Amino acid sequence: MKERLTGIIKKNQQLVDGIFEMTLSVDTISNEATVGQFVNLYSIRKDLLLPRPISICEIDKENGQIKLVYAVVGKGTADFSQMQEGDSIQMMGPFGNGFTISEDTKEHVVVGGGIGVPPLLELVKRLKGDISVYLGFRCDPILVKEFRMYTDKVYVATEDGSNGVKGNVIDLLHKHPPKATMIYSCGPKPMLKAVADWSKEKKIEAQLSMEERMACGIGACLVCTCKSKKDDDWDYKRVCKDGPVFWRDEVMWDE
Amino acid sequence: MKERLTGIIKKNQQLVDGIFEMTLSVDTISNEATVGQFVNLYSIRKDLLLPRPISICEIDKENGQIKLVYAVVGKGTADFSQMQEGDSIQMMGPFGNGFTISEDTKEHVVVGGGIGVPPLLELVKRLKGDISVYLGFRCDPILVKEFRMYTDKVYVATEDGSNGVKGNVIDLLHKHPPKATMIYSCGPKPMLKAVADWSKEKKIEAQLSMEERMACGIGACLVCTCKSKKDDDWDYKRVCKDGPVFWRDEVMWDE
Amino acid sequence: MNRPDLKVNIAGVELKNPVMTASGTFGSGLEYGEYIDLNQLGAVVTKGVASVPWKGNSGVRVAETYGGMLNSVGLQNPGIEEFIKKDIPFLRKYDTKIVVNIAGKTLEEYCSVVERLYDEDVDLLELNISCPNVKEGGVCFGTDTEMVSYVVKEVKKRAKQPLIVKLTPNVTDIAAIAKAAEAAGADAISLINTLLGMAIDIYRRKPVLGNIVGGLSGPAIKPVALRMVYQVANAVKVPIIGMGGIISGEDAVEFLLAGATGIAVGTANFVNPRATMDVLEGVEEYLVKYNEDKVIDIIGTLNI
Amino acid sequence: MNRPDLKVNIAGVELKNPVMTASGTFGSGLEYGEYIDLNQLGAVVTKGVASVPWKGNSGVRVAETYGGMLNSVGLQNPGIEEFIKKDIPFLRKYDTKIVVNIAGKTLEEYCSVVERLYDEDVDLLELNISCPNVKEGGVCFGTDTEMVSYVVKEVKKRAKQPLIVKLTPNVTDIAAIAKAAEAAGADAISLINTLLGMAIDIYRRKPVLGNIVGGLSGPAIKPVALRMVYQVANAVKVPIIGMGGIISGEDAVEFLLAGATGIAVGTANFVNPRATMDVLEGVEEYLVKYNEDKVIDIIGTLNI
Ligand SMILES: Cc1cc2nc3c(=O)[nH]c(=O)nc-3n(C[C@H](O)[C@H](O)[C@H](O)COP(=O)(O)OP(=O)(O)OC[C@H]3O[C@@H](n4cnc5c(N)ncnc54)[C@H](O)[C@@H]3O)c2cc1C
Ligand SMILES: Cc1cc2nc3c(=O)[nH]c(=O)nc-3n(C[C@H](O)[C@H](O)[C@H](O)COP(=O)(O)OP(=O)(O)OC[C@H]3O[C@@H](n4cnc5c(N)ncnc54)[C@H](O)[C@@H]3O)c2cc1C
Ligand SMILES: Cc1cc2nc3c(=O)[nH]c(=O)nc-3n(C[C@H](O)[C@H](O)[C@H](O)COP(=O)(O)O)c2cc1C
Ligand SMILES: Cc1cc2nc3c(=O)[nH]c(=O)nc-3n(C[C@H](O)[C@H](O)[C@H](O)COP(=O)(O)O)c2cc1C
Ligand code: FES
Ligand code: FES
Repeated sequence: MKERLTGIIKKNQQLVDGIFEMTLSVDTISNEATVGQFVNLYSIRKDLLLPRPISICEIDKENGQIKLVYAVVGKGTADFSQMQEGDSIQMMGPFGNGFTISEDTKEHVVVGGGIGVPPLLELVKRLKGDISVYLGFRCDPILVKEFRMYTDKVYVATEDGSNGVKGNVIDLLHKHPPKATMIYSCGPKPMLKAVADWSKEKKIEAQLSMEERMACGIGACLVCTCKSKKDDDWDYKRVCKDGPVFWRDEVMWDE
Repeated sequence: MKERLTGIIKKNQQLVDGIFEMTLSVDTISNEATVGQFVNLYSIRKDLLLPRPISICEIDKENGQIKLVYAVVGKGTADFSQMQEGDSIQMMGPFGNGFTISEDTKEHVVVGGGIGVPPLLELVKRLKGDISVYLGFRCDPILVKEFRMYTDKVYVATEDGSNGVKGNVIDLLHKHPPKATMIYSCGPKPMLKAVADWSKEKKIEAQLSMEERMACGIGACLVCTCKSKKDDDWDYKRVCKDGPVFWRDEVMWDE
Repeated sequence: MNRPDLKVNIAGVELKNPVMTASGTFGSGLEYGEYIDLNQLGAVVTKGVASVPWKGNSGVRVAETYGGMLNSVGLQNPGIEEFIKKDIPFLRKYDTKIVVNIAGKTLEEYCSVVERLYDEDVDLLELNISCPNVKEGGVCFGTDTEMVSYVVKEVKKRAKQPLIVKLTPNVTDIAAIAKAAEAAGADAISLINTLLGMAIDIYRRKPVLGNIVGGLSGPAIKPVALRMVYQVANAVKVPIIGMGGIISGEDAVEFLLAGATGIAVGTANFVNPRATMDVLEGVEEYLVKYNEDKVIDIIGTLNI
Repeated sequence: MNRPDLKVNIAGVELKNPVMTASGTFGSGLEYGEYIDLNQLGAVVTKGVASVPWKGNSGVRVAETYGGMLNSVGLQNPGIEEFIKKDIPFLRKYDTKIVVNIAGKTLEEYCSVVERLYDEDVDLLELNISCPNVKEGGVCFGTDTEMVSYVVKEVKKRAKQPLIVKLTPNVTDIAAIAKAAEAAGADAISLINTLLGMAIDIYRRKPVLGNIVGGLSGPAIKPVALRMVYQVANAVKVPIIGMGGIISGEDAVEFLLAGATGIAVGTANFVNPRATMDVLEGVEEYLVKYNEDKVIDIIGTLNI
């Protein structure tokens, strides 16, 4: 039987302003997890009942650890940022379907925006062949050095131009057109939509990691919708269970 | 202006099964407090909003400390019992009126039951003259040694007879009839009622420290009632502000 | 000491224990079946099902609130045919009772689900009358004694399985609604559904939920739920299934003492996937501690 | 940047800011005056006062619940004469508005308090219609549009000061009740009073409260309060005073955006005696952050 787990915090430190990296010792998860999945973290605050979904950034099976990178945006993540090495945290996972990696695909394009960048790191580690990485940030980039360990083609854009190209990932894609047979993307919805449009135009398949507010995290409550094509009609799929990664052609953007 | 205070825990240890002693560094309170007053402790658990009233057991003005003795009976007190030296705790106080000590009174009788015993310790320290102390417990006595430091006449009863006389404080009072011009008492309601009756019969004045569930703790919300005589009629007085110590002859027991 | 007897009887159906799942919080058990043994449950109450598939509400469907949550799923469901094909066979593999929660926007929709279930192997029906009545301008069926009476009467006529009527708490006089349901033929009453609530995102100056308002559930609402169960227990004779904010065995015992024969666990599942089991164990411990041989001996035994 | 203008106008009375105290949680300010500067408050709303002294309910009067509390004080108060003698002169020393909350068990009692206040120096009256109407078998005045209409009309006739009508949330259709109050002459509407709830002591098998049921308040009820304020803001034109679970400036801003002109802080005072000041500062910070010059510019500006 699966159960709620206790993760032990091995490291919890700020990467850039408002963004933290947390390494957790929790071998049930590191053993099972695949790339693009997420975990649910519970706050110790009794006023906050629902878990916070956070993508797995790196999986270290050997040491039974996972790494998460999270932005402090509200009460839950603020609390996580205060936790110390040795503290324990209640969690569940790994959840979701993750990215599909095919041995046949040789030319990979990875596009990440903001806090959507971290889950792409484990992906890039596992891809084989030609990999181009496009990362967009508001100002402070994260994990760029880590991505560079796996490919030379890491392009960075910032909205304020403080780092890399001034602009967004689409500008980057135009500037450095990739060789590509598959796109993997994670980031804010408007960016995913733009990546979807771009990839469609270029006739390249794309996998998009979507985000939605959740309650159960395991597919039972139906609060986490992704509007998806279904035959001639459409349907709300569950981001937590049917996603978070969807094929571009399933996703409908008219909402 | 008064405010919510932060107490620093200096010591927090179990005295007997389920009863803890906590020493707090909080000089605003140690400076102001008088005997028989209480403090309000807040839980860090966000599901528990209301403060827990706990009587002050000892006041150490010199070191800016107070001592509390509390029984673990529910969620709030269970949490307090888990706190460690160095932890801080939110609190307010000192609250309530305390016991009236008159220089003219020379013969004091102090009657405590169970978790009503602790606040009487600071009282005994301050009384001058002849002091007789009657303490009743369900099984494990607390603070007896401490009381003995201030008077030889400390009588103990336990319901199960495991310590001292088998029985209650009224049995003790019959067994060791005191010289008395004033009675001070704190304990469960049935005991206080018995002490009231006994003292009335003996025509001795009595001050009784009452207990009631509270919300504000400062006299504003009117949830903490003590049914009290008022001219020909009666009224609900506030335990937190008009009490917790009431004169025997005010208190009405018919509820 | 022997383990206490936890069996309860709801409208002629014997449950091995009073612990049920709250509709819409547990799917049909598939997902939580990975965390708990479904055979341990008194009953699984399925997600509300309608005569045809419903897409549910658009936009954000959940907002966290202090000690609770708002949802505006809007009764998304695959429709009764899909339900019968998939969910009933799945659940029948387990030794637990099946309660089918029924949604509808018109009387006809309710009736057609009930009729469709006539020959199906399910144990109890739960009629969710918190749905908006589209013919009456979207007023909730469950807020008016006459509407309740009418709907329950018609549905009852067509139902083979015993009928639980699930009440909405967003009413002035819950006892009156319960009495109307009982008089119209309800075999049991369950309550409470969610309280209507709202949350605002002050940074975007928009409601958090796409649907503007949603249903409040979780421990925050327990005092209201318990009060209503108590009031209804004093108003009707049929068995009551109590729910609203139950997260522990102690909570469940409060509902049993107040007069509930069954209790359901909802939002707590999202916080702890083993919540139903924790509740069950807590109830059992309570009975053991107070030397009660049977759970039915404590139902409605509040000393006033 | 200049400090934003926090002034709001409620029924012709200008408050220096929208932050008020919720009746019954703040006495008449004497006790909290030791913790905060009462001059900083938009208004002090006093504990409900009746024509004669009321003793209130017997037994335990408070129960803690998840993120909230139940109270069954039962409107204990010293009566209007004592109130006029003590509380008004005390409050008049401060530069804040005085709102007198009025309790009654019959129409006559309400009226006699209002008449007695005719020549007194108070700024606003707040009619608490959550009281049981003893002549109508104890049904709460505020649960029926006709009763509301009748009571408000009669009270309004006799009132010199503008009349706020305070609504109970224990109703099916809060907008209808608010409309009835407005049509009957209410100059402002305040809401919500407490939700009726219950807690049970499972060890003693008794209700925790001597009165069995009590009023639920605190952050647990905020979503319900906010939904009702939003609904009422869309139903009436008179200003609204919102309350129910406000503990922070953010909470208060939610109510302002939903359409409240004033907001009141209740249970939060018990958790933090400076709660009103924290709320005030939080509202101000929000306005500064979003470059709003005036609080009135954000009232009711929710984007739907
Ligand atoms: C599949 C998935 C993967 C994610 N991975 C990451 C990640 O790797 N790093 C990271 O920083 N963030 C990630 N997020 C977003 C993250 O879950 C939210 O930022 C976080 O829940 C905010 O919690 P809070 O208490 O700080 O914010 P609050 O605003 O106080 O939260 C209130 C409620 O809204 C929910 N919520 C708020 N923002 C979001 C959001 N953007 N997405 C989903 N729920 C939200 C919270 O979970 C909570 O229930 C992911 C979200 C999803 C759905
Ligand atoms: C003036 C005064 C002085 C007190 N002094 C002491 C003391 O020195 N040592 C000690 O151990 N206890 C003392 N008590 C009792 C103590 O306040 C309660 O035991 C404590 O509040 C229980 O909290 P809990 O969360 O553990 O219990 P829970 O039962 O979980 O508490 C639930 C709610 O009920 C209230 N409550 C429960 N029991 C009592 C009670 N007996 N009295 C008042 N409120 C209660 C709690 O404050 C809380 O609001 C005193 C009470 C009063 C009124
Ligand atoms: C996400 C969600 C979906 C729900 N869906 C339904 C439903 O389909 N039918 C129904 O009768 N009640 C539904 N409910 C209400 C619950 O069954 C239950 O009555 C309510 O949540 C109170 O219980 P709780 O506080 O334990 O969650 C839903 C509740 C939630 C939180
Ligand atoms: C202890 C207590 C006493 C109250 N007394 C009154 C009262 O006398 N008159 C009234 O109109 N409301 C009374 N209320 C209701 C509050 O004014 C307020 O409407 C309610 O508590 C919701 O706000 P909150 O959640 O901020 O407390 C009382 C509330 C509490 C908690
Ligand atoms: S969060 Fe419950 S179905 Fe996705
Ligand atoms: S606790 Fe509020 S008046 Fe005593």
